[in-house]
Amino acid sequence: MPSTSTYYKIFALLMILAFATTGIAFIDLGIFNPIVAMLIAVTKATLVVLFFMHVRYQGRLTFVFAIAGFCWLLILLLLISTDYLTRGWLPLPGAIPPMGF
Amino acid sequence: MPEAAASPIHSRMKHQFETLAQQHHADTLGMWVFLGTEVLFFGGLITAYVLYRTAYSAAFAHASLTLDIVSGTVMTVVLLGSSLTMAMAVHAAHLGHRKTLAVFLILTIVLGLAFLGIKGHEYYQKWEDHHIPGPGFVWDGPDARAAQLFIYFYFALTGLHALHMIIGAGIMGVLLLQTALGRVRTYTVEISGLYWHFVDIVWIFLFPLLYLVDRHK
Amino acid sequence: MMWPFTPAFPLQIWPSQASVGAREMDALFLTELGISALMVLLIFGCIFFFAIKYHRRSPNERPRPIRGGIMLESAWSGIPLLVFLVFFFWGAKIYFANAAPPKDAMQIYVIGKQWMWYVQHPAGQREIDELHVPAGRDVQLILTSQDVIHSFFIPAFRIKKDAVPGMYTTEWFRATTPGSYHLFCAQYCGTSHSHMIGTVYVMKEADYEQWLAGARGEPMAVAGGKLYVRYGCDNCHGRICPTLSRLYMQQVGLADGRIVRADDAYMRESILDPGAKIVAGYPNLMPSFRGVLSELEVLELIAYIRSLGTPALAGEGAGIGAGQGLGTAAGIAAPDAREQQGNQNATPPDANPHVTQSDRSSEIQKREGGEVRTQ
Amino acid sequence: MAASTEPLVGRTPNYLNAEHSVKSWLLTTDHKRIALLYLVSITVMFALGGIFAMLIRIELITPQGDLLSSDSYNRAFSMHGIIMIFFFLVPSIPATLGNFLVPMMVGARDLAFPRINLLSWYLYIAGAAVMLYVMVTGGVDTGWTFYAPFSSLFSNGRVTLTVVAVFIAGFSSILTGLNFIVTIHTMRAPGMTWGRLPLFLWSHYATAVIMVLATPVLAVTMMMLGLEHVFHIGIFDPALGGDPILFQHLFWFYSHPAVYIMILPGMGVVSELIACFSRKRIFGYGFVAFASLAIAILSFLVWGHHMFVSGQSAYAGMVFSILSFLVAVPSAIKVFNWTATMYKGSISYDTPMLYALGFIGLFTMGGLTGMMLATLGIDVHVHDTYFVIAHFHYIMVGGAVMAYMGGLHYWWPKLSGRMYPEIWGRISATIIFLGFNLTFFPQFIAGYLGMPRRYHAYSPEFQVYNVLSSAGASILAVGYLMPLIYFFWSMRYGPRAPANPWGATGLEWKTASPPPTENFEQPPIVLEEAYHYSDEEAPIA
Repeated sequence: MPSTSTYYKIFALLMILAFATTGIAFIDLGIFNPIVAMLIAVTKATLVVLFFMHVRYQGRLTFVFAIAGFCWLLILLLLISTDYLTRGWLPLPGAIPPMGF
Repeated sequence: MPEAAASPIHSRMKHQFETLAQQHHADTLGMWVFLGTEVLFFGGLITAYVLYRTAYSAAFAHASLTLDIVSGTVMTVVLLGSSLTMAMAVHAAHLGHRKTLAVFLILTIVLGLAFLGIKGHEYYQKWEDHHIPGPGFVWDGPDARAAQLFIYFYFALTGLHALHMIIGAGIMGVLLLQTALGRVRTYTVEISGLYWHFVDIVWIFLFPLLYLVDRHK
Repeated sequence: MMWPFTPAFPLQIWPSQASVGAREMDALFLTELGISALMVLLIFGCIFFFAIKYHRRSPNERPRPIRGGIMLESAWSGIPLLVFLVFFFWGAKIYFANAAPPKDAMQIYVIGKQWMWYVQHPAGQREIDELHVPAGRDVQLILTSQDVIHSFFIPAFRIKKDAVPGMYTTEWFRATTPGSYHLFCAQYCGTSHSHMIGTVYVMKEADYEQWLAGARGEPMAVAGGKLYVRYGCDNCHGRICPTLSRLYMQQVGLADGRIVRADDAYMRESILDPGAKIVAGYPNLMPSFRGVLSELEVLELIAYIRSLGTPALAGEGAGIGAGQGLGTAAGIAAPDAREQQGNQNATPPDANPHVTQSDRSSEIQKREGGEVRTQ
Repeated sequence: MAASTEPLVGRTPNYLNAEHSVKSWLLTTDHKRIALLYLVSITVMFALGGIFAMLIRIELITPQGDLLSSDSYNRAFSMHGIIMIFFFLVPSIPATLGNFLVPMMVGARDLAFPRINLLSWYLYIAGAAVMLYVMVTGGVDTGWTFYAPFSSLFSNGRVTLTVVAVFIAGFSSILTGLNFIVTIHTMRAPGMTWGRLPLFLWSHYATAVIMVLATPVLAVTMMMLGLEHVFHIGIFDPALGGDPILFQHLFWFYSHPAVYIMILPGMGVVSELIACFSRKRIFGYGFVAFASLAIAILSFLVWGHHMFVSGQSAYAGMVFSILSFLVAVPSAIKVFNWTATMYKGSISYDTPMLYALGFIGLFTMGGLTGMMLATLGIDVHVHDTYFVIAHFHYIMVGGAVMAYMGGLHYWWPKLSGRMYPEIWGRISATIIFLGFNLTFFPQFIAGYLGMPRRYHAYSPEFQVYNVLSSAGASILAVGYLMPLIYFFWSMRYGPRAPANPWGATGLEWKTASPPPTENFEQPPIVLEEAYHYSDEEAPIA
C-alpha cells in the first residue's frame, strides 16, 4: 500500500497534467493537438490505475485484467479504421462514400 | 490520532471460499473484470465518436467551442480531487480509522455531487441555447447536421458517465451509512474505490475528446 | 386437392453462368468444394474406421494414452494454413477485379426503394424491376437507396452489392449469354422484401440497340438541366456562388484549407448539405435540398454538372490547388484563370481514370446538355 | 452440512432434496440449482424458437407465400433468430452445464459470486419476459441483425422493447462470464493447476472472456439503436449525417465473437465426451487448450467478413478475409486432435458419444463452408443466401446444439441422479443427425443457386430443396421431442445413477449423483492430469 504522501504527490501530478492539457489545447500544434491531448489523458489514466487503484502493488494478473479492456478497445478502433481509412482508396468513378476520410 | 488502535474491519468469509485471502482476491478480480466490460461499454460509443469526429472534423471543432472550457476544466479538477479523497478513504479503511474514513467518504460524495451539479448546469445551458438534438435544435454555424451529431455524442457520452457517477455516489452513500453503523468492511471500500476511480478515468478521456477538439482556432 | 409441388425437371443444381466473372468464381468455388469434400471424407473416414476398429471389447480396457507430437500438430496446422492462403489470394483477386470497374464500362444508375428497383440509363431509358444490358460489354451499376439498405443481387452473374442510403456503391459485370436472369434484393428490407425482385435481360448488341431506340425517356443530363432551372440554381451559381462549369472531378479548395475532389459523392453532399464543404472565398448561402430532391433528382443534377465538362488539360493537371496545402486562392474561387493555371500541379495518381471516364460520359451527354444551357 | 450423512428414507441428502419450497429454488444461490433454473427456462425458449422455425419451414413448402402474410413471416424469422441466438444458444451450454460443472470441475463449493449468478438468471428471465411481451403484442420484424436504418426508422415492429430485452439478456451473459473467469482463476482446488484443467474449463474460460469483452459493445449499440428508434435522433441515420455501415461494424464486433460464445463451450463438451468414451487422454491436450484461447482472441478480429458486400472498403474486406482464415486454423487443430484421440482408443457408442461424433462431422462441414464464406470472391455470391443459412446452422445446430444434447445426456445422471433410457437416447441421436442433414444440406444447394435468405415467397426452381428441408425439419422436431419426453420419464422412473456411470475421470464424477449441496464431502485435492485413464503411457506419436 502506498503512503498518503504518495497519494498527494500523484494528485499534484494529475493537477499539473489537467491544467497542461487545457493549456496545450490553445496552442496550435496542427494534427498533434489531439495526439498530445490523448497522450496526456493516457498518462493521467495510467497514474490513477497504478497508484490510486493499486495495480502497481498487486500481481501481474491484476495488471493483465486492467489493460485487457483497453487492448480490446484498441482492436475495435484499429480494425474499424481499416474500413474508414481506406474507403476512398480505390478509384471508383461515382462511387465514393461520404464517410471516408 | 485517537483511533490509531483501531484495526481493519475484516469481511465475513462466504461459504464458497476456503480463506479470506482467496475471497479478497476473487472480489478484486471480479471488479477488474467488470471494469473491463465497462471500458468496452464506453468504448463502443467512443469509437463511433472518433469516427464521426474524423469525418466531420471542421463541424465538430466548431461545435466543440460551444462547450464551456472553464466548467470542463473545473469538473476535471473536481473529479480528480474526488479520486484523491477516495484513495485516502481506502487508505483509512485499511488502517481501520473509521472517522477518517467517514470524512473522506463525505468529501468524495460532496465532490461527486459538485461534479454532477456543474454538469447539470451545463445541460441547462444547452437547453437554454436550444442545443438539444431533435426538432428544436437551433444552430447558427455552417453545418448544423454534423453539429447536432456532436451534441448528440456530448449528451450520450456525458450522460452515460453521469449515470455512472450517480451510481457511484449511491455506493458511497451506502458505505458511509455502513461506516456510521460500524459495519463497513475494508474490502468493500477498496472495491467500491476501484469503481469510483474508473469513472474518473472515463472523464479523463471524455474531457479532451469533447471539450478540446480544436481550441486554438 | 392439388398437390402444389410441381418440380422443374431436370432438377437445377447449378446456377446459370452468364458472365465472365461467374466462370472465374465457379472455378474457385469448385476447387474449394473439392478440397472440402476430401476433408470431409478424410474426417468421416477416420471416425468410422476408428469407431469400428477400436470398438470397446471389454469393460476393463485401458488403452495407453498417446501424447500429441509437435510435428503432427505443426503439420495439421501448417498445411491447412497454406491451403487457406492460396484461397485467400485467389478470392481477393476475384474480389478486387469485382470492386474496380473498367474505366470504359457503360454506367447505369440503380436506386433501391421499398420495394422496387428503379433503373436509370444515362441516355434516358428508365426501368422498374428490369435491367436491359448488352452481352459482351462491361456494365457498371452505381447503386444507392432512397430508404433502407437493399442489395442488388444477380445470381447468374455472381455479383451482389448493397445499395446503402446516403452513399454510392458500385458493382460491374460483363454478361456473356443472352437470356433473362433473376434479380433479387438480398438485404432484408422490410415487409415485401421477397417481392423486390426482377429480371435482367442480356441482349445481343443489335437487339440492345433496338431496345435503346424503342425505350423512351429524357437523358439524365437534360432532366438535371431542367431541375437546375426549376430550382433556380442558375440564379446564384456562376454569379455569387461557384460556377459549375467544368467542375466535375476538379480539385476544390475549401474554406477550412482542405482540398477535395469534386466527385459524385462531393456533389451529392454539396446539394444536400451545402454547409459541409464550403468552397474557399464563397459565403455559405445555399439552402439544403435534403428532403426536396429525390435520390434520382440528385443523380440527374450530378449528370447535368458532368455534362458541363471536366477540367481542361485534364491529362496533365486536373487539380488546381492540389498538393499545395493552402490551395484556397487558386482553387475554384477563380474559375476563369483555371485553364492558365491548370498544369501547375502534378496530377494525383488516381485522377486519370476519372477524367478519362467522365470525358466519355460527357461526350454522350454533350448534345443535350448544350441545349439545356441555351434555354 | 456438518450433520449426519445418514440415509434419509433411502436417499442421501443432495442438492435436489435439501429443501423443497418454491422459495428455496427461486432464491437459491446454489450453482447447481441455478443451472437447473436455466435449464428449464432455456428449454422453454428453445421450444418457442422451434415453433417459429416450424412456421418458417411450413410456409416455405410452397413458393407462393400463401400460409403467412409477408409481415407475419418476417416476424416469424425475426423472433426465431432473436430467441434462438440471445435466449437459447448464448446461454445454452455455459449457463446450464457450465453453471453446474465449472465449480465442480475446479473442485469448489460454488462459483465465486453465487448471488451474482442468481442475479444473472433473473436478468435472463427479465429479458425473456420482455421478449415474450413483444411476442404476444405483435412481434418484431427486424431480423436478429437489426440493421439500421431499417430497424431504427422504418420497422413497424416493437423494436424498442426487443432492444431492451436483448440489452438485459446481454448483462445476464456478462455476469455469467465474469463469474466463470473469477472462479477459474481463484477457486481451483489444491493441485488443480492450469495444465490439469479439463478442456471443458479451458473452453469456458475462453467463452467467458468473449462474453465480458464483446457483450458491452452490443449493449451500447442496442442502446443507440433504441434511442434512434424512439427519438428519431441518432448516429446511424444517413439523413442526419450518420453511417448505417457503422451499425454493422459495432453489431458484428459483438455478434461474430458471439458465434464463438455458442460454439466454444460445445467444443469443451465434446472434448470431455471423446476422452471419456475413448478412455483416453485428449490427443494434444495443450494444443486443444490453447486453440480455445486463440479462437477467443482471433474471433474479435474477423467481424468484417459479414460485410464484404456492404459498402465497406475493399481493403478492409481483405484484412478481415485473411484474419478469418486464421481463425479457422485453431478450429481445424481441434477437429484433428479429437479424431486422433480415437486412434487406438477403447470406443463405446453410448448416446453422448454418438452426439460427439455427430458434432465432429457436422462442425467440420460447417467449418469448411465457413472457409468458403471467408473467401472474398465466393462470399459476394453466397452472402445473404441460403448458403449462409445452411453454414451457420451446421455450426449452431450441428455444432452447438449437438454438443449441448450430448453434454446433457452425459451429465444427466449427475444432474438428476437418474439414468435415461440408453436405447431411446441412441435412437433420438440418430434421428437428430439424419433430420438435421436432411433439413440443412439442401439449403447449401438452394443458396448457391441464389435463393436469398429471409424470403417469404421464392422462385419455383428452389422448391425441391425447400420441400426436402421442411421434411427434414419435421424429423428433426421428432428427434428433439424424444429426449424431452424420456428425460421427464427418467426423473421418476429411470434407474438410480451411480456416482460415476461412465467410468470417467474428472472431479464431478468423484462425488455422489446428484451431488450434495456443498458438492464434495471433503475438499478435493488433485494429484493427476485431466483424463488420466491409464497409468501407462504410449510412446510419443
